[in-house]
Amino acid sequence: MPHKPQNKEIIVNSPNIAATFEIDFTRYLDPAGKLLKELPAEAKDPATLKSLYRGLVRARAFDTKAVALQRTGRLGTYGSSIGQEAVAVGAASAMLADDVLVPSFREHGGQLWRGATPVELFLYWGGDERGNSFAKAPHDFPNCVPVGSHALHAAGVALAIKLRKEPRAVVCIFGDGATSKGDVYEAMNLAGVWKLPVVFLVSNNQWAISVPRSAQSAAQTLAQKAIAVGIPGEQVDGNDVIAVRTVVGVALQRVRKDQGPCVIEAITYRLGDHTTSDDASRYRKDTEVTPHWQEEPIKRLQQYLTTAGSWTKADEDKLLKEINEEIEAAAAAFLATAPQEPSVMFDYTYAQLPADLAAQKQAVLSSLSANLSQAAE
Amino acid sequence: MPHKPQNKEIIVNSPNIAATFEIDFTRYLDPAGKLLKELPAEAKDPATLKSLYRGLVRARAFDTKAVALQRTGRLGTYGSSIGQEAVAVGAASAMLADDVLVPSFREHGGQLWRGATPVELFLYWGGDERGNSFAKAPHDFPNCVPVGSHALHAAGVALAIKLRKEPRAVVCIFGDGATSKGDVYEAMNLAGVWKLPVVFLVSNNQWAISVPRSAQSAAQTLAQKAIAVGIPGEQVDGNDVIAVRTVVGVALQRVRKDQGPCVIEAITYRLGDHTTSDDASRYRKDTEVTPHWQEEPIKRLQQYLTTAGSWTKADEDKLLKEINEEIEAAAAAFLATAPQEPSVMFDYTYAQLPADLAAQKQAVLSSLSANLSQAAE
Amino acid sequence: MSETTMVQAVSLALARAMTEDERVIVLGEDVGVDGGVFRATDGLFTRFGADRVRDTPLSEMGIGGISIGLAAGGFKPVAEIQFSGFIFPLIDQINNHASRFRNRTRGRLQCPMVVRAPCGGGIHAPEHHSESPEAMFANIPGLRVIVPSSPRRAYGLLLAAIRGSDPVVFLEPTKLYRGAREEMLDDGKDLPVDRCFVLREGRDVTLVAWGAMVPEALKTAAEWEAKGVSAEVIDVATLKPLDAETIINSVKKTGRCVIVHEAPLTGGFGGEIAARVAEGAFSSLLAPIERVTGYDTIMPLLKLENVYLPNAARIGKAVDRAMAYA
Amino acid sequence: MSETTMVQAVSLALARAMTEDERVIVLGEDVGVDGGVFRATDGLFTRFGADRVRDTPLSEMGIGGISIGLAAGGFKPVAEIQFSGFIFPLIDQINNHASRFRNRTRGRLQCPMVVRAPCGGGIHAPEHHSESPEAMFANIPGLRVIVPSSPRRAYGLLLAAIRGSDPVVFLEPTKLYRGAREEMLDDGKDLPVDRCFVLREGRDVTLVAWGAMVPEALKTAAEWEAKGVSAEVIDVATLKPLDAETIINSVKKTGRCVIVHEAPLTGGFGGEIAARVAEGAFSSLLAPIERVTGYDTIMPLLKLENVYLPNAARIGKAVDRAMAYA
Ligand SMILES: Cc1ncc(C[n+]2csc(CCOP(=O)(O)OP(=O)(O)O)c2C)c(N)n1
Ligand SMILES: Cc1ncc(C[n+]2csc(CCOP(=O)(O)OP(=O)(O)O)c2C)c(N)n1
Ligand SMILES: [Mg+2]
Ligand SMILES: [Mg+2]
Repeated sequence: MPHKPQNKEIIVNSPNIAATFEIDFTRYLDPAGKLLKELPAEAKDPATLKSLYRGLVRARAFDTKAVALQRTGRLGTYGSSIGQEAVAVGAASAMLADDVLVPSFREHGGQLWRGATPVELFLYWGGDERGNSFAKAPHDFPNCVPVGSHALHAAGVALAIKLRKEPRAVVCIFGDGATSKGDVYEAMNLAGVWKLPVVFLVSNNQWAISVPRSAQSAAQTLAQKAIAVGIPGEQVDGNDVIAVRTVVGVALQRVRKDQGPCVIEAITYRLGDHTTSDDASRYRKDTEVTPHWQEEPIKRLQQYLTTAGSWTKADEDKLLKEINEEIEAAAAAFLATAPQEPSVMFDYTYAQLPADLAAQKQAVLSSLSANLSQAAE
Repeated sequence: MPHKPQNKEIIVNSPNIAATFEIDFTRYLDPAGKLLKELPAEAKDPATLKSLYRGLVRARAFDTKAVALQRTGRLGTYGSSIGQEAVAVGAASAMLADDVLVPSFREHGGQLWRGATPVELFLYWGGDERGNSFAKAPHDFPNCVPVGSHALHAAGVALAIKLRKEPRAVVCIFGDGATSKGDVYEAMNLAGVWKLPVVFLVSNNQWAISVPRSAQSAAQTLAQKAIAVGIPGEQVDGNDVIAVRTVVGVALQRVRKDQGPCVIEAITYRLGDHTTSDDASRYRKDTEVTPHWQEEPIKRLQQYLTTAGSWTKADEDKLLKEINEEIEAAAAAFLATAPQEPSVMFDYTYAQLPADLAAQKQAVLSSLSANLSQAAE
Repeated sequence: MSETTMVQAVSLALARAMTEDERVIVLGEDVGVDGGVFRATDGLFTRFGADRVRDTPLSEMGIGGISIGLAAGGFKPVAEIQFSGFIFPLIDQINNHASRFRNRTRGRLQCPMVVRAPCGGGIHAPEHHSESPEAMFANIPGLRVIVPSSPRRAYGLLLAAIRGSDPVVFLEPTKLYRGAREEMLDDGKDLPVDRCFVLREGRDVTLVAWGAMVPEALKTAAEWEAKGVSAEVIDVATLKPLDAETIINSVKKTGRCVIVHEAPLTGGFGGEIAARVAEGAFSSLLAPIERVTGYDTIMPLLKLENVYLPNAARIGKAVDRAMAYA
Repeated sequence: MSETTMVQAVSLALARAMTEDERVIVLGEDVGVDGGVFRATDGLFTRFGADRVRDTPLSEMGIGGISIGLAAGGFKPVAEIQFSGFIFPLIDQINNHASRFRNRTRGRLQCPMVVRAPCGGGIHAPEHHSESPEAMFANIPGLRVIVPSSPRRAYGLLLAAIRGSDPVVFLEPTKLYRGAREEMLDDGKDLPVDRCFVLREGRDVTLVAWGAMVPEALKTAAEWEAKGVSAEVIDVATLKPLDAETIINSVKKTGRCVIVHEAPLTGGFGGEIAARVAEGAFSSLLAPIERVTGYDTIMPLLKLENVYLPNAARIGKAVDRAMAYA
């Protein structure tokens, strides 16, 4: 029995055409913040839009501070999300607390929205494993550095949720580059055939370090990766946080009703360097970047809110002050965090410390205390 | 600049639809061998059709003998291609000598067509590396047992061909199961974005050991794997050797003109066990299998040829006799082949035998001669 | 009581684990209705249903990565990889994720999963079906690597592997699936997964082996007994974390050590054991440590398989060399 | 003459190889216009064009498998893997194919390819960027595994790796990319890829190391000289196939051996070397062989990186233990 297609394919009854497919694109706000069609019901309340705005601004403030900390040697290599904050923030805003976010490494805005603290994120990027403890987002997965490898974890935790028949969902975010990887494909295929409660959200920022989107795949859209695995795929304007929230929200409703996974391609743009180790001027021209500043998500929503009469200069000043204070306080708390005991590196390797490893730990402990007493001399 | 789509996608000018796609299906002969539409020019000559018929019959005779040899302990585990001979034979018949066949492990008919000898194939399946020497098909790759991993080699050798600007093509064949693997996806994606001269031919025999096609993927067709990577994908009746030859032939013409790769899904059916180690009755019913005997490729072509007046009982008897003699002679030659020197296992490990390995080889040689002299005592 | 083969012992352990803990999920290619190509999951599908005995698409990376997500999501996946040669696409997931989840989240997320795969030669299987990849996993911190050598140990070690909370690679020698059989009880008793097993005591030489080489070592020990050489035989069983102490103590007593494995010599796990013994039993060694292993060549196709694989005779020669050393 | 860094030496070798043999193709992520994230391919794109200096999609398995097809198709691919943690998706292709093509076709198809990847810690890189995966490749027959430790050796060894006909995994310690510099000539001279290098002669102890641990060993040797201990320092350079002879001969002379690597102890390649030395220099050893290595833990994030990594002081303590043994 052939598998029943989940997609909105049209099965054409001609003997020569086995199937046809199409890919939708959604956007509410144009780059200037002008409304293109009626807002969806969930986005009509100005309070909702203001909280989204706050999420975007908070993400950018975090990024800005993180880059500053890196430049002064207090953080390791850092990947800013400047210009693409609406993807993770929009998705996170559509999720419930019990859902699971399985991020790449550029979803700071979404992580913060869901309860990871700025101190935790600073700790992680500062090279301290305690940053992944996520006390207030305990279901969420830590950042995943090996590109795309987490898509399978998302499918796996979705299977766990499905087996327990919980009405929860998983959102997995990765970049345009990641869509070229076989593990991402296998994850989508498994999710499709097992109808897993997971949304694969492609944050297509047009670049994978120096490799442009056009050099990743001949596919005209990345949403159509979905067609290969028989699940719905669609595009959304990734700089329109309302559109992202709406499209992800609709997908999550389907997912929670066990109606199967999907792929959403959010079209955005990486305004900054790939990371603090990167120098994008080596491979892309300013003239390419500049126009994209006209499309970025924060100004877009701000303009809409302002035009709609929901946002004033005073609101803006108050928000910036609040958020700057929060982030500065977090940075200070991060810098003041007492270092981990070095020997902690042994403690989580196995559920119980094996004899072999206990001996190695002992060696570290005694050499550290030797160093300490040397230093004390 | 967005990549120009290679596919026959229709870019719809609605702001909400980014792209649409369709999948074609080709067949000339119905299961009873009745012609459904005019034969393509290249297939009109009865001599061509007779040679295709010969290729199918030869494949089946080889399979039959191989299974018999396995049953009597003279071959290792063997995977017969019974019922799906038309896929590899049809593809091979569309290729030129200088092209490259990159097969899985069930393409005996195609390998024989291209010049691998039955003795070589028996040697390989009998556990002797010399079976991969392919004196008369020197470009062809050996069988690939790790499912799907060869798709990347096909893309790689296609890149080699493209870099040298040769008018050659690569045909890579794998099963429905293989399409679930990430390496196959990565190969298709690389071939797409680099426009490599390779045809990916899916031999969809509906089963991957005990796992049915419907459990591999929610995709409605396997041809649509192509859409994910922006290349053309189409289906063909894989039990209609004329259709396979034609569709692969057209694709190879495109490929040789550097017009890019494609995916062709050939729909066929595995009439036998997965391999001689398998017992398909554990997982599929005879009632499923039986109707497929009405669709198998050899009888189909035979009926067409007979009806068309191009084939007689005498032709059939003569062909069977010839082929049986060839295969029996090959089996005898295989069984009479002198074994390899055991120490040969060292000789091809590195381009030059490293000192370390030379010592190990010496140990084997002396222990073998010790055994010999013991045996002689 | 009738005898149980090793593959049956594996089935029994899986069924027992699934019965006692409903978080245990078996997944892999053909593990469902077909019962696994070696029949290790035979009967489980009927007993526990398609949700818990799950046929996967042909997708080894997927099996690895999905298992990690399942484990972090509260289940205890036991994944089957069909043959040893197809375990390599999992290494990325095992090395970069499974072994690290607990550490990188400081204990918040764990990864209790078992990857079972056949290993080793001796059954005239096709290309890529007879390799011994244990060394590839032996340098991955956070992982347990286990190779059973008998039905009882397969049963007890697999139960412990599943009951534990660490990611485990569990390699089952195909040659022993039906080649090893013994009387055993399905009593739910597990065996320690941080311990070597001394299978036979001896005075003159310690034979250290795992998997299908254990019966060969025992055979040598029995035969050499007649020649007046008393061999102690140790089944390493859990390669990682390694119970070096048991091995070292044995060599301190015997003064000689022969290590046996099927994988190629160079970079094989025998090197690690030799290093530990050379260090730990330094002043007790009466002869250089011998390693009897596969050669540093590609595993040959079946015609030359038996030239490649170590056996009791080759082990015996190494024993002779060790005994003759002066 | 000005000094050349190791990453510049790598560039020079690549440019030289591409100039002398047009079959040489460089491919990998960001190797083109960007010149590689470490700048190892800097300038090549301009000189040799997009066909021969090829940016790939983000597809490590793909890079591995395509290189095999390219090599079998008559080219000599030199693939760059961006960071050590992302080499694992290639293992399937390297183990199941690259290392076997020649053997399984009895010489008809070959696979002359080089996979370059950074390795090791010490530059405060992100998660998964500081590992030392050499042991995973060391048990694969048919492969060469090379780890250079200086600009000159990086140059000569890489040239030889590319000129040869075997598949090679070439691991470049990130710490040395800019941390190691010396005067050198771009003279096209290659170095043997089956030989260890004795960098310093000594009488009392042999320090065996590779990659970024070589400078540490040299540092220990220099410092301990002042304490009256004369250390011989060997750069293994080519781990596989291993030139055990040079190491064994050294230990026969010194009687003591300290092996140093960054990778975790258990299952690390140090075990292999210790095993060879323990066997080959059995009667010359005056003290147990010491291994100074990374711990059997996950490589910590950057804050604890330097606690994890071996250094001259830790090597010195091992030397002291070896010298004190009686
Ligand atoms: C498997 C793997 N290969 C290479 C890298 C190095 N790397 C880090 S980010 C990156 C580009 C990722 O591009 P994309 O998926 O588009 O995400 P983006 O960085 O644009 O957010 C690369 C190549 C990696 N982290 N993982
Ligand atoms: C990577 C890998 N996994 C598992 C196997 C074991 N195996 C051999 S053939 C096969 C099924 C292949 O199915 P399909 O791709 O449809 O090809 P078919 O056998 O039907 O021709 C499996 C699982 C393998 N050879 N390689
Ligand atoms: Mg990107
Ligand atoms: Mg199939």
